[in-house]
Amino acid sequence: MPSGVPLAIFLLPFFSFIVISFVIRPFLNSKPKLSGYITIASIGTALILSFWVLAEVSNAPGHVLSMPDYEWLVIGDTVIRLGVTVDALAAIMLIVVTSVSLLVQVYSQGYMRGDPSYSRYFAFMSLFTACMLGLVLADNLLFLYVFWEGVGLCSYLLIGFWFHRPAAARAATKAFLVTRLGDFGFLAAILFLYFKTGTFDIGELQSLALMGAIGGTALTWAAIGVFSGAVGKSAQFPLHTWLPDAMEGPTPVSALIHAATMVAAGVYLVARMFPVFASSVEAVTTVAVIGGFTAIFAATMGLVMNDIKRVLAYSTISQLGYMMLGLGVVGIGVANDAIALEEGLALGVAVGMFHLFNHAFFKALLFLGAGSVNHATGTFDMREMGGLRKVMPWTYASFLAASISIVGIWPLAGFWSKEGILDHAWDHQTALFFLAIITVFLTAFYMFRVVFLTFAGEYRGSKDVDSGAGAHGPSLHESPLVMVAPMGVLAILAVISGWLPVSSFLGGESVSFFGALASPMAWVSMILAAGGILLAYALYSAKWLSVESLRRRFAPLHTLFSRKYWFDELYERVIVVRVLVDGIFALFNWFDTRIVDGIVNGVAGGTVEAGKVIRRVETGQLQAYAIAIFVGVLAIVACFLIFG
Amino acid sequence: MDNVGITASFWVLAVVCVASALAVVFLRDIFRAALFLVLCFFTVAGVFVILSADFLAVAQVLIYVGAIAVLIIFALMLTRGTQQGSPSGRFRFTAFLVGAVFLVTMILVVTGTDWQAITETPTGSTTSALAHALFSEEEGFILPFEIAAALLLAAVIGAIVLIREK
Amino acid sequence: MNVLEQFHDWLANYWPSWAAYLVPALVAFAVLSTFILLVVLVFIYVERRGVGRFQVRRGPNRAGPFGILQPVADAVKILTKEDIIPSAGDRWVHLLAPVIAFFPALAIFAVIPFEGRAIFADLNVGILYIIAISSLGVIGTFMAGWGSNNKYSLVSAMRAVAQMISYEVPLVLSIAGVLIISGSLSMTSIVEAQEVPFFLLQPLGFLIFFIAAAAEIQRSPFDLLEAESEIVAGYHIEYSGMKFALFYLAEYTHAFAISAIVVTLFLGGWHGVLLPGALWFMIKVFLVFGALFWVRSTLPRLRVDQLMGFAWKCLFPLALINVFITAIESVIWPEFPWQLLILNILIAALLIVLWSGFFRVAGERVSFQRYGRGIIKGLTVTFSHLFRRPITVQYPEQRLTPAPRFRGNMLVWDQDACIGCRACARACPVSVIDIETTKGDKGQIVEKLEVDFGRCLFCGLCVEACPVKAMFMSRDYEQASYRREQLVVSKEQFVAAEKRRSAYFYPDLEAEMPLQTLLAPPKEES
Amino acid sequence: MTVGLEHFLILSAILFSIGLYGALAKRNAVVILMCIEIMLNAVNIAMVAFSRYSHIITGQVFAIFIMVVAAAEVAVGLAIIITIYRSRETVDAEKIDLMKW
Repeated sequence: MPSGVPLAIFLLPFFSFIVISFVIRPFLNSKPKLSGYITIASIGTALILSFWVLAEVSNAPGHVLSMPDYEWLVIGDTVIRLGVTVDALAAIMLIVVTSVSLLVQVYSQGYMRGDPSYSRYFAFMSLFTACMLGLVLADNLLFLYVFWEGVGLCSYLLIGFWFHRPAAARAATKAFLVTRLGDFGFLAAILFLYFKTGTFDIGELQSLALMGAIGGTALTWAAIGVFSGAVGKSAQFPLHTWLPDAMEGPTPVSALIHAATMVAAGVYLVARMFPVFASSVEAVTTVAVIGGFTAIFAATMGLVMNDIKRVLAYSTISQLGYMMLGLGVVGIGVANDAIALEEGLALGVAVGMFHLFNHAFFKALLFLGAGSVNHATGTFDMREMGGLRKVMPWTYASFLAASISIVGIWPLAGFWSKEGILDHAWDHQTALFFLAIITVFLTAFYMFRVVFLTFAGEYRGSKDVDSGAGAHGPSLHESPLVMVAPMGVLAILAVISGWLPVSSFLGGESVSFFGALASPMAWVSMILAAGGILLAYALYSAKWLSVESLRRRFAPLHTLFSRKYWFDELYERVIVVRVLVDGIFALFNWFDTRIVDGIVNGVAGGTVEAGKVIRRVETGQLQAYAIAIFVGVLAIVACFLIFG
Repeated sequence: MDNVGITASFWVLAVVCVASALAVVFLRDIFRAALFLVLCFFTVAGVFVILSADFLAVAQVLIYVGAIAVLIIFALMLTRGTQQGSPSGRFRFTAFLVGAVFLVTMILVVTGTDWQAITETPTGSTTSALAHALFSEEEGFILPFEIAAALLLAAVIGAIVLIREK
Repeated sequence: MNVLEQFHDWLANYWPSWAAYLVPALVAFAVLSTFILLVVLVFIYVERRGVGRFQVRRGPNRAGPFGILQPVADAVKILTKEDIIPSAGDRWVHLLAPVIAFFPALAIFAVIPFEGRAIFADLNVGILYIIAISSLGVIGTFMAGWGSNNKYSLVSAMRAVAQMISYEVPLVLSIAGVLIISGSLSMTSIVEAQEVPFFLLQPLGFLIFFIAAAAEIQRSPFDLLEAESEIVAGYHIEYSGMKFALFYLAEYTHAFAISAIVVTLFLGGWHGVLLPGALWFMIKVFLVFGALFWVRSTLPRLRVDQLMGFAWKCLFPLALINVFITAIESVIWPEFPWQLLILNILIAALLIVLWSGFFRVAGERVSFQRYGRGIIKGLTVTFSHLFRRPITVQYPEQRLTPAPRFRGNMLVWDQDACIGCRACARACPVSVIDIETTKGDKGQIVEKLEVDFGRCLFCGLCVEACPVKAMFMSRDYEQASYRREQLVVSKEQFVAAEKRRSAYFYPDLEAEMPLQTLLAPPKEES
Repeated sequence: MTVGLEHFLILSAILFSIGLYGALAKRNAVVILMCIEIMLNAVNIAMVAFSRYSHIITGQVFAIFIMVVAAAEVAVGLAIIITIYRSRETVDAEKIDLMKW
């Protein structure tokens, strides 16, 4: 394989961005369709190239291809090299990113049709994909960080795509600022690692960490710093608040953010730096605990949301928590020497990434389904939906497939990766296992709550159900083919992606198709999931139980969940207003105005006062100046005559 | 030319030169002052001839009389400076003092220095010697010369830009 | 070593050296100035005659044989005029102006080589000296304009100065080409370098120099500063007498000088066959001067903004290009073979045609087709006038042939035919015909016939009234008088008068009369 | 009495001082410019005199450069003066004090 191929994968969407921004938008704005086609073509090509890379990687020994790197920057003795990593992890990520992105772009053709900023949308989408691909391919922390921020920037631009809506603008700012908080830790960790080791190269850092060259508290703090970046990007507790708000962006953007790009970046980072984490018990424990807690914590909030996209958003947070949990527990195993080092490192990555891989497809599908529903009903509020099964059979079918998959019913995709995580949690961190297993139940409940509220029962909205007969307003209808087709593809992937040998490819264990059913763990989780589904059915479809009475009985809990544990309030009212604005910022303000400004103003004022006195010399009389010059000349001559 | 000729012409030229310079400074009629400036330039050209700098003498007439003096007269007419005459300003006593001290200093320096002058008249034309000094690539002033050309161009453009009606 | 230096060397044997310098210089100066003034007088005569011929006139031809003494007569007239000094003007400036204007024109001749050794001072910076000195004339113009305290003078002076400064740039630049080829600033060296006259090697430079020189000495079509219709007579409006004569002399001296420079720089100076060099030189000078007034009598005057535009936008860039081209050629062919003249003429033609295309006149692009041919045609027309007989009537000797029905200033009375019927007197509407008759044997005899031409309307009613063809209108136009009484014509005068009858009312008379034309020389009436 | 280098230098000094006095004392900006030209001429005399009495041509080269600078200075200076005259209707150096405190 030519060494340019991985670079080309990154550059294709990037050039698409350049072309759209600098050629199509200024000169061909009357033909916005072009931008869509260019984006799809470039990402499609990138997908094909990714398959090529995958094939090459799977043939390579140790699943690693060595790529040439280049000297990029020389500052004194420091040489910063620029190169790409192509290993199994990167290859899998490339496939995930390009395929999901491609399908989302196709879907967007339909979803964004007629939007006045069509070209801008595709420009940002291209850049977003490009940044994510760059992040995946980067072989050193510096470039990884550059693309990391690029992804953040693009998410800001896309969440705030409809910036004229105040909510969207606010959500974009929030997403940007909250992830920034994590990024700060990440940047600190990068610099810390650099000063410790003198390198940005990830491979070197990994081997240094494994050899114990960093070691101890330093390593722990570095790992936690890196993890804080991941927490921000992957919306883990306590930086999870931005993700639900990010629903203000166009739905395909949500699909992309949630499935393949933005949030996946966090998990990918932890996976990429896994050897560093695995060298410190504290670090991996933190990862596992945060992941496990986030999983159940987000799921509880998902239970009560009425906005379909918010439910999906909390589900994403929850699932990301699973991934972190998976990485964390295997890491604990490795750190405690319960698993052999070599095997464990690959295993951890495999466990986490396998779920990421599966999750990408079904979560993208869920969002696209939600978008499709929105396309039909014009709302995201589930209370105004219902009965859509009849009008939108394809959407329903694919959404259902994705829901079963995320719940983890054999043999759909979610089952396989979730089982891995649960297994390892049981093996290495029993407490977290229980959190996870409860989360399985909760996941099943809220996903099927969505399914039942949206597709079952009678339509509760204001639109006309009977297609074509609508005398008032547009009628409900299935989405166009250009939207349904990607959903269909994703539905197939959501079913079968678990059967693909991704886990073993990454170095994890593989389970045979029926062999999985032999494990008791599978049955436990499936029974719990089924329970959740049943409860949802009972409450929302069959109405055996009254939702209202339940809500009354658990009123405090319901309030707690629906107010999202008051986290937004905590952050905005308490931390930002009380602590930051009233406390620290006020202190800074005082220091700034009194001390800093005081010194500056004092100097300036003194200068001004002195100037007021001295400026009298400047009479504006040219000849006065000339006289001064000649008196000076005479003085010099006099000096020469007297002393010379 | 022999010494008598040189001496006579020097004294004539010097007296006329200084007198016309004084006239430039002290005449109230500004147009006449400008004419005396022309005379002063002309006598300086004469001084150059005595100093066997024939090229410079001609250049002096060409540049100072032909261009600079004419420009100044033009400016006099355009600014109607003749209506106010040529009054002295508030610095005249200081200026006189500075000028006088400067003159005395210079005369002291000139007379007090032992100049190692070569009195023989240089032979041959200065034009080609000057051209060699200006343009020869090894020890010439070719770079300053080109910079001077650029300076002139800049001055021309600057003057046009300044004077242009908005 | 020229004549002057030889004279000095000879003198130095007897006199102190300063005198040996001074005396030859003074002598040469006197000789030179006299010669120049003589030539200038000839110039004035030649131009007036020449322009006359170009305009199909005769020019001055009365004072002396062929009018050759006309300049002398003019000089005498002008010197006897009153010398006026404007009271509000600047007296000294006014007085000095013509001197300062005249001096540089004269001083130019110091470096003009009339022949190999006939040169006042062969400066090695000769051409530079000429440029420097001729720029002095500006000061004189300024002084004249300023010292007269007249707004027309001042406007004219400003125009003149602006024009002279502007045209000096292409003038100097066009010389640069010659200097590159000849490699010297000395006038004699330049002449000696001309095996082929430089106007062939430097056709563009020659043309630019000629035009710019014409502008520099303010000859038509560049005589803006005199523009009679706009600013009366330019900066010498307040000048009269000797001072005006100096300006007039300065103008022609300058013309002479410029012609001499053109000859020196471009026409090979004193080079020529058979005839002595100095003669060749003067012949060429007169040819150049002839060309100057040939152009003057052909082309109309330019507008002031066109004048400046022409200098800066047309001549200046062309001159610059010419310098570049010449420099490049001199690098490629350091010897400058005469064959280059073909190339250079081609380049010059091409440049002129192309460059003129950049300009617009009255919104229309200047094309060589239209303007170039127009100018050439105009020049040929005026040139062809040289070979025509002047249409001027030499009045007392020659008389104009009036139209056949011309009503002149008298009546023609045929005494023999008159029957004394007094019909004319009765017909006269203003009663200016006083006629007394007595009875004779064959009818009435006219005793008295008086016509008061001071009051006559020349209406011709008397002619029409006459039954016997005794009264005619006259074709005479020469009678004039300072006194009214003399306009009353008596019978005796009628009888004695020359009888040139007009065909008025009698068309049958036309056949025997000469045809009147404007341009054809008049045929004498027998 | 033979004319030597000192004579030219003293002539130069006198001219320079006269120009200096004029440049410092006169109020009309054009006259000031004229006086500056006198000063430059004085310097030129000194330059050429040194060149003549040392037989080194460099002095004349410098004089040429001074002329170039003088030409440029006059062009720009007069342009400035005329521009000032257009906007302020005066060329009195004492009244042109825009850069005053």
